[in-house]
Amino acid sequence: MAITRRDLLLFGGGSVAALPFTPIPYKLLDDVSIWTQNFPWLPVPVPGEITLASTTCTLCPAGCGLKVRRVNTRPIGITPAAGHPVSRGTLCPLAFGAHQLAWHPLRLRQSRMNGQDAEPAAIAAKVAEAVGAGKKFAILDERPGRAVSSLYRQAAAKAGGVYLTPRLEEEAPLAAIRALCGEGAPEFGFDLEHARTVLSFGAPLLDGWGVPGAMKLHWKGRETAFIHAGSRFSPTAQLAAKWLPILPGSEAALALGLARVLVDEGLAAKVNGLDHYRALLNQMPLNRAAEITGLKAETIAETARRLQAEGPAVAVGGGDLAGPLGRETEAAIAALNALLGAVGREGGLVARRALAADAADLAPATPLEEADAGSIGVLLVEAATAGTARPWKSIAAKLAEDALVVLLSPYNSGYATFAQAQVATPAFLESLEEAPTAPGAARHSFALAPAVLEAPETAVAPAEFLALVAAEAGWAGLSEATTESACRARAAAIHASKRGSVFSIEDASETKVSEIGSADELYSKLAAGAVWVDDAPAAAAPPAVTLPGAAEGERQRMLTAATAPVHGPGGEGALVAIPAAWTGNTASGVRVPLAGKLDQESLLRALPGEALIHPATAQRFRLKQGARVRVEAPDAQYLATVRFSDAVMQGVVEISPGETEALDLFASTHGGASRAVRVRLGRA
Amino acid sequence: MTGTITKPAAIATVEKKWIVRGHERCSTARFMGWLAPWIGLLLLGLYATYLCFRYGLGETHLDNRFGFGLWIFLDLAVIALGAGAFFSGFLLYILKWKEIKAVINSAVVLGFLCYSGAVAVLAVDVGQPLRAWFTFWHPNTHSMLTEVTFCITVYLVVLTIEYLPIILKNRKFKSIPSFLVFEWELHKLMPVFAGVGVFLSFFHQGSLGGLFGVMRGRPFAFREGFSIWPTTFFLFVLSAAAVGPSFIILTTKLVEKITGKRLVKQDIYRVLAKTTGVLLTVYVALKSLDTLLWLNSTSIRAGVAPWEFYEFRPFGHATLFTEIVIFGMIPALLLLSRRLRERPGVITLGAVLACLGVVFNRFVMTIQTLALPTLSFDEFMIYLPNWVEYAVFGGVIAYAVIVYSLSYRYLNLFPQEMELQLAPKEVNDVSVR
Amino acid sequence: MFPFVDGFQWTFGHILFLTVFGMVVATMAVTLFVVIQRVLDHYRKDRVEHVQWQSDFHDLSEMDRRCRHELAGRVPRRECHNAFDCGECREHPKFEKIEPATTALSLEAFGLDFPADRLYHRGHTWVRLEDDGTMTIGLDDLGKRLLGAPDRVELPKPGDEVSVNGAAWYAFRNETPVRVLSPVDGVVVATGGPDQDWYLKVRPTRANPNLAHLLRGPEVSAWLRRELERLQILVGVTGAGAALADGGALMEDLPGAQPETNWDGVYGKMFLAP
Amino acid sequence: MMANTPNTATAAPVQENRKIRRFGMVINLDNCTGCGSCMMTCAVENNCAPAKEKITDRTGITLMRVFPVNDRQPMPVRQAGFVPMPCMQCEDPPCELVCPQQAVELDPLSGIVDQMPQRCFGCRYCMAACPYHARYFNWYDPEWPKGMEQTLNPAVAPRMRGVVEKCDFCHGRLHLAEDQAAIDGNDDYTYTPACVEACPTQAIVFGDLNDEDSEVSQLAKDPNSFRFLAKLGTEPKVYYYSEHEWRRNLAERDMNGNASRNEGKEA
Repeated sequence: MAITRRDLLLFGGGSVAALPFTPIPYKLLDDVSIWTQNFPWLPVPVPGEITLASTTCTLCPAGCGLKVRRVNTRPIGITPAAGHPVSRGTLCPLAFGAHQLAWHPLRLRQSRMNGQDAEPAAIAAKVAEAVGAGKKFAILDERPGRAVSSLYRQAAAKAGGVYLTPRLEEEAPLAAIRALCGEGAPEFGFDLEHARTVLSFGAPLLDGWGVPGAMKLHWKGRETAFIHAGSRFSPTAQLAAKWLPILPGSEAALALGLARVLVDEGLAAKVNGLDHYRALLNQMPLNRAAEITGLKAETIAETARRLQAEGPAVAVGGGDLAGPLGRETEAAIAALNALLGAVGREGGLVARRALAADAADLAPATPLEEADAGSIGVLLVEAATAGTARPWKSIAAKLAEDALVVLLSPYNSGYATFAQAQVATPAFLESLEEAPTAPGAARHSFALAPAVLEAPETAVAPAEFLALVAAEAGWAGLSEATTESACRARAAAIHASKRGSVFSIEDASETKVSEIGSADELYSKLAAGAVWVDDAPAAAAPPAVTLPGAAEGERQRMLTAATAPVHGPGGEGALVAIPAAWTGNTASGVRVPLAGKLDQESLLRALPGEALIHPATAQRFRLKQGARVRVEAPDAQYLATVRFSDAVMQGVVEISPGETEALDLFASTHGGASRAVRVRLGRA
Repeated sequence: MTGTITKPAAIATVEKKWIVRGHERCSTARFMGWLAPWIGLLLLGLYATYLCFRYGLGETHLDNRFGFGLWIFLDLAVIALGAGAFFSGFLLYILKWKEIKAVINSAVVLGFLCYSGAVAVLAVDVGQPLRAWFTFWHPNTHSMLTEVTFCITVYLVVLTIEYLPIILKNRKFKSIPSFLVFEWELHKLMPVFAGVGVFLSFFHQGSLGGLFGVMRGRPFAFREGFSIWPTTFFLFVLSAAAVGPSFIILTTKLVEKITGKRLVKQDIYRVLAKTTGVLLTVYVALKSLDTLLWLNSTSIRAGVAPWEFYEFRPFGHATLFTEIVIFGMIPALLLLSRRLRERPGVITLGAVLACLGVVFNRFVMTIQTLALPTLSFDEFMIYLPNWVEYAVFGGVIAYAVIVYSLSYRYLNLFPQEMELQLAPKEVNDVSVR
Repeated sequence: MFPFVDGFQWTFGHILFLTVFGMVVATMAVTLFVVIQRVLDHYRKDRVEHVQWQSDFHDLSEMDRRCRHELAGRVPRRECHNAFDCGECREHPKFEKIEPATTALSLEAFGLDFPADRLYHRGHTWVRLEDDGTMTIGLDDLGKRLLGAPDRVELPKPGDEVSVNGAAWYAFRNETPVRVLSPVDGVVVATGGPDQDWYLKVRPTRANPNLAHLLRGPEVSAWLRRELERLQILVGVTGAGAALADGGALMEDLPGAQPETNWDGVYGKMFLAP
Repeated sequence: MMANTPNTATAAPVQENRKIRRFGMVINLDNCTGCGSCMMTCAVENNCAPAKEKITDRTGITLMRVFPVNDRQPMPVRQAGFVPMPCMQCEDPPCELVCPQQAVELDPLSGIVDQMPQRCFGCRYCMAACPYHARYFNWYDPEWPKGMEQTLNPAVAPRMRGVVEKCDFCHGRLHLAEDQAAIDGNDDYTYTPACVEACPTQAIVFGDLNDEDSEVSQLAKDPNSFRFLAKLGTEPKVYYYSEHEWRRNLAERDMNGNASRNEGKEA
């Protein structure tokens, strides 16, 4: 039979006509739509029973308690630990996404040296060799105060090197107070819980100071007035009872102006050194303070009177997410606290009970700024994943030529580009970690963060790496040290003190240390996810305080810090830059993967790398929204993206730090005066 | 034949045999030259479509606020302009206005292109086109979009059926007897399809308006109305019917301009222009009434100050003025006047303004609605489409131009073409209404 | 939506919605069904050629569809709605009786040869009734000159059937096919060709063939005048526009004389096959 | 043939004896510090992927979103704060009305407006219809860095590109609570959405508005409580609370007169 074209056509047509009466099209349609609902490239979460594992957040110094929601061994979420004595059942946004940090795209899975994969032992040998060759050894511990820190200090002592600590902003005002109390003064902590009036000098009490929401909780149901003096309309400024919009860098002038009012009106508490301090205050008339701060003189006077009338009042220095205040400014704020009688008083600055020293033979903690420039030949940096970061410049200035920098970090980020060797360490939740006393806290505490996840086999804990170096360099007693041994030693010291109590996150129970039988028992309690908190400070007579500025030179420096703010008239195109955020956004570690929800995906925070600028200022520089702009400081520059905000002061540009390069802008002012720096804007 | 390459001249000879007997058409090479840039644009559009399908709609500048953007706006505009197909069908087959015969084929092709183009763009615009059929499986009968989906799908089938006889009339196709017989019988029953088309068009043009009118959450678009239909339902039907004839005028004039031929008689233009004029007048009157009602009652009850909508630049009061007066009242009056209609230039101007008016109205309803803030702390937002969006739509325009060019070349879109070719002067043997 | 999907609940909306769209789809389906039925019916009754003529006639321009009575001046304006089938036309008998074909009459043929003893089809063929009951079909003089000397012709074979307004034969000139319409129904008994005076001899299929649609007598002249006018316009527009006449009479081989003209278009118009 | 068609949330008809709840929230704006913990925990709970580089604040997915707000006064007298915006779970949801394929449904038992991403075909009409901008479109497929997909919450299916999603008051947690209640044979259950649990200042109170004694229904009736855009008649079940007038004035757009604001609160 011959097949004609007509037959073919008929067959084709008939097939098409019959198709709707067969299952084929429906099956196809069905399968295709099911495929779209289960794209093979979409991950399918594996079901399982949800369990909770207790641990502690070690990303920033606050040391919040948390529970990791897990399915089998997989972490699927973070829940706050209710009743936790440090964090009071709160967590910051970053903590909620912190369980994903182990899989961060920048995760360093293999130790590296000079751009090549390397065994940690090889890096340790290199370090030991350099130390042996007489290079000066130093360790920068970004999370000081831990039990492990004592290993670092031992190592530094053995190597004849230095143990460097970063400046923790919350601790700076406490150090300033301590300096006023002379030799043998106790450590101090803020007792904001019991204060009635709190004046903050830029300290972000409501959005990043200590544990999140702490102040709101402290002050719930209490009439606590919170006055915030700062240049940024930050969340803290927005939520404060009163915001004093001072010009950038004028904190010292404000502190002196307030002191002047207190002294002039006879409102000051009895303190030593009032005479020499008055000599300083005489050079800061109220009008001058008003002019420098940009506030009205009456506002300053009223604030001072209010602080005295509505006591107990306390001034909180310590800068904020916008960087540290200068040493002189802290001194002026400490003096203000002294004049308010806040030192050693409940609702002010209280003396912490001292913590037993971990061990003997420790190198002293040297603040990074105080290290000799160009002196360090071998530097070990243990980087913090979040927390305060510093400009690399401030570190680089201390390094000798050909210095060997070894970065201990789970991530290939932060200082990684400047380090010759990177040691891959376990990420958050992957190893035993510790959370020492939160900076600024009135009581010491010590929490352990047991590992919840399995670390990659290649990861080496910082203490293990130190042991490798010790073995190579022949430092006795250190080559067997581990994190656990250090923590056990700390637990033993706490147990011996018989002070405080232990809070177990798992069952929210509290046990007095005195009721715990042995140091090992205390350790195992802590290692199951618990926190030890010291007893409340013992009531004691307030220490004798002497106002600063006894020496003429010191007075002069304080006056210079107060009267030479950066906002004075400058050349054409000059303006003042301040960092718009510090903690969390920029660190020597990485951002929590989902942190983009807060800035990239919403307008809640400035995006890292953005330059916030008032539209009127922008117009002056002919800048458009979204334009790339080169921010030029005297010895650094940074490319930022312009974003308009009419909440920014005119003549000010707020830089949201993206990389450490952004922080370099402020490095020149870092050690001394202020976080505000005069910059120029240029087209990118 | 094996191994030999068919010479261009041979192709041209074969190609000529597809052209309607007696039609004068340009050379094959010239036609290819005309198509080439459009094919380029079509390929670009296909590439942009690929980007959207491969990576996701993040490749466009659409965002959560502007879930509807350039595509939806132009789809609405194109569907309104494509209303010429249903409305001329209505005039020809239902009201028996014979003059419309001169443009009905072109109108059907245009309608088909507008609708199929719009559906093609929609297929890129929706996030999961493979699930589009769920609407038929789980339709929410309360949703205007359900009605639109049903109507447009069925109407596209109707337009395809209407297009079919025109294609089958191609010289080659009609030499196949079964095609010819099928065409003849289909053609005889065309009034049924035209009637169905009119019915469907009435509802989906209206529902497209209802789409915005029912959005309670958007006080700028929300309108009260009759029963389940907000006033925008009726305004959209009316405006689409009004500009449909104008779009036919414009496209026909454009084809005449490009080909340098006269394709329809002047009085056809006058009939179409008058239709637009009358309908547009009614539309403008009702639209004005609706606007007053909305400003003075509906929006106030929704908690928005009457004129706040027009406080956000670039959408000032001028927007409203432009929409109603410049693109509404003026073309309506131009086309309503018998004296002015005598001048072809006036007809063109009126038709251009009327078409711009409906496009502008659709723009206002989609883009301005979404740009305006709703919450007190909302920002007014600007949205600029990116090249992907332009390219996809450009691709659809290119598709339309290519298919229309092919149709013009090989099909008898304008039955009067031959006659006018022969007529030394205007043949005024059709009574003017 | 549909009763067999989980969790379905009937509402008034569903009923209305389904009813309306059901009706729309049903209407379209029924219409398409009717169309297909009718198509099949045409095939069954072998009416394809008839349909083709209907379709072609429909496509003729208004100018080409003038009623023969308008051409003859019996009525001022009249368009044929009957596909030139005067036998079926209700109006046709109302006009005065039309003269039969007769040799006694000589026709004004503008220099062309249009004998009065035949009936003329509007597709430029003629029919001569022979005494033996057969009919001779040929191309009229204008048709001949339009084609000139065809390259070839395709004639039906004896025994083939031709039907009125269907294809009688095909002629080709310069690669252009021309379908010449048959003026009558019949069975081919003999074939002629361009060399002869006639093309086909047919035996009518019906005893009493309907010839009412064919032109005869003086109306042939009126029609012819109109045809020449049309030709003039067609050639004027589609071609170079030069005179077709050679000293008053039309040239013998028009395509040969005017090669630039679009003869394809002209043939379509003149032989009623658009 | 169609047995596998997209799932249907309407599957279980309402059992007569089951308690009908109206889950709702009262958010104390005075307590909100704008920290964003709710946003982060929400993203984790609901398996939102980290944003791709191209994503912006206009294309991101923040089922819970904290908006910075202010009273539009000039600096420095401006007052500012934050408004956390989950889905308002309208009792008369404009999004449900417009969805052409019933991918949005008001759950009669819980009062939660459910979104079924599996059925959504991404026309985004609901996004246009929602005056609260509470709906988010997946402009891309979600993508996790290698290995991070292990951290996905098994109670929630990740959404694919091209579909709309929104807050559903942590549906996964509700289902867990329901399942537990079914096991216990106790219909008297409640649960806590992730954002409520995460808020460090306890600014969000969650519960059953149908339960007269619950804290949430008491707070909702407080004169300082209000709802956004109440005049639109969408009947949100998320209330806001503030003792500051300027925050309460955020409820409606400024009509250049105070009368309308008061009306709005009653509606």
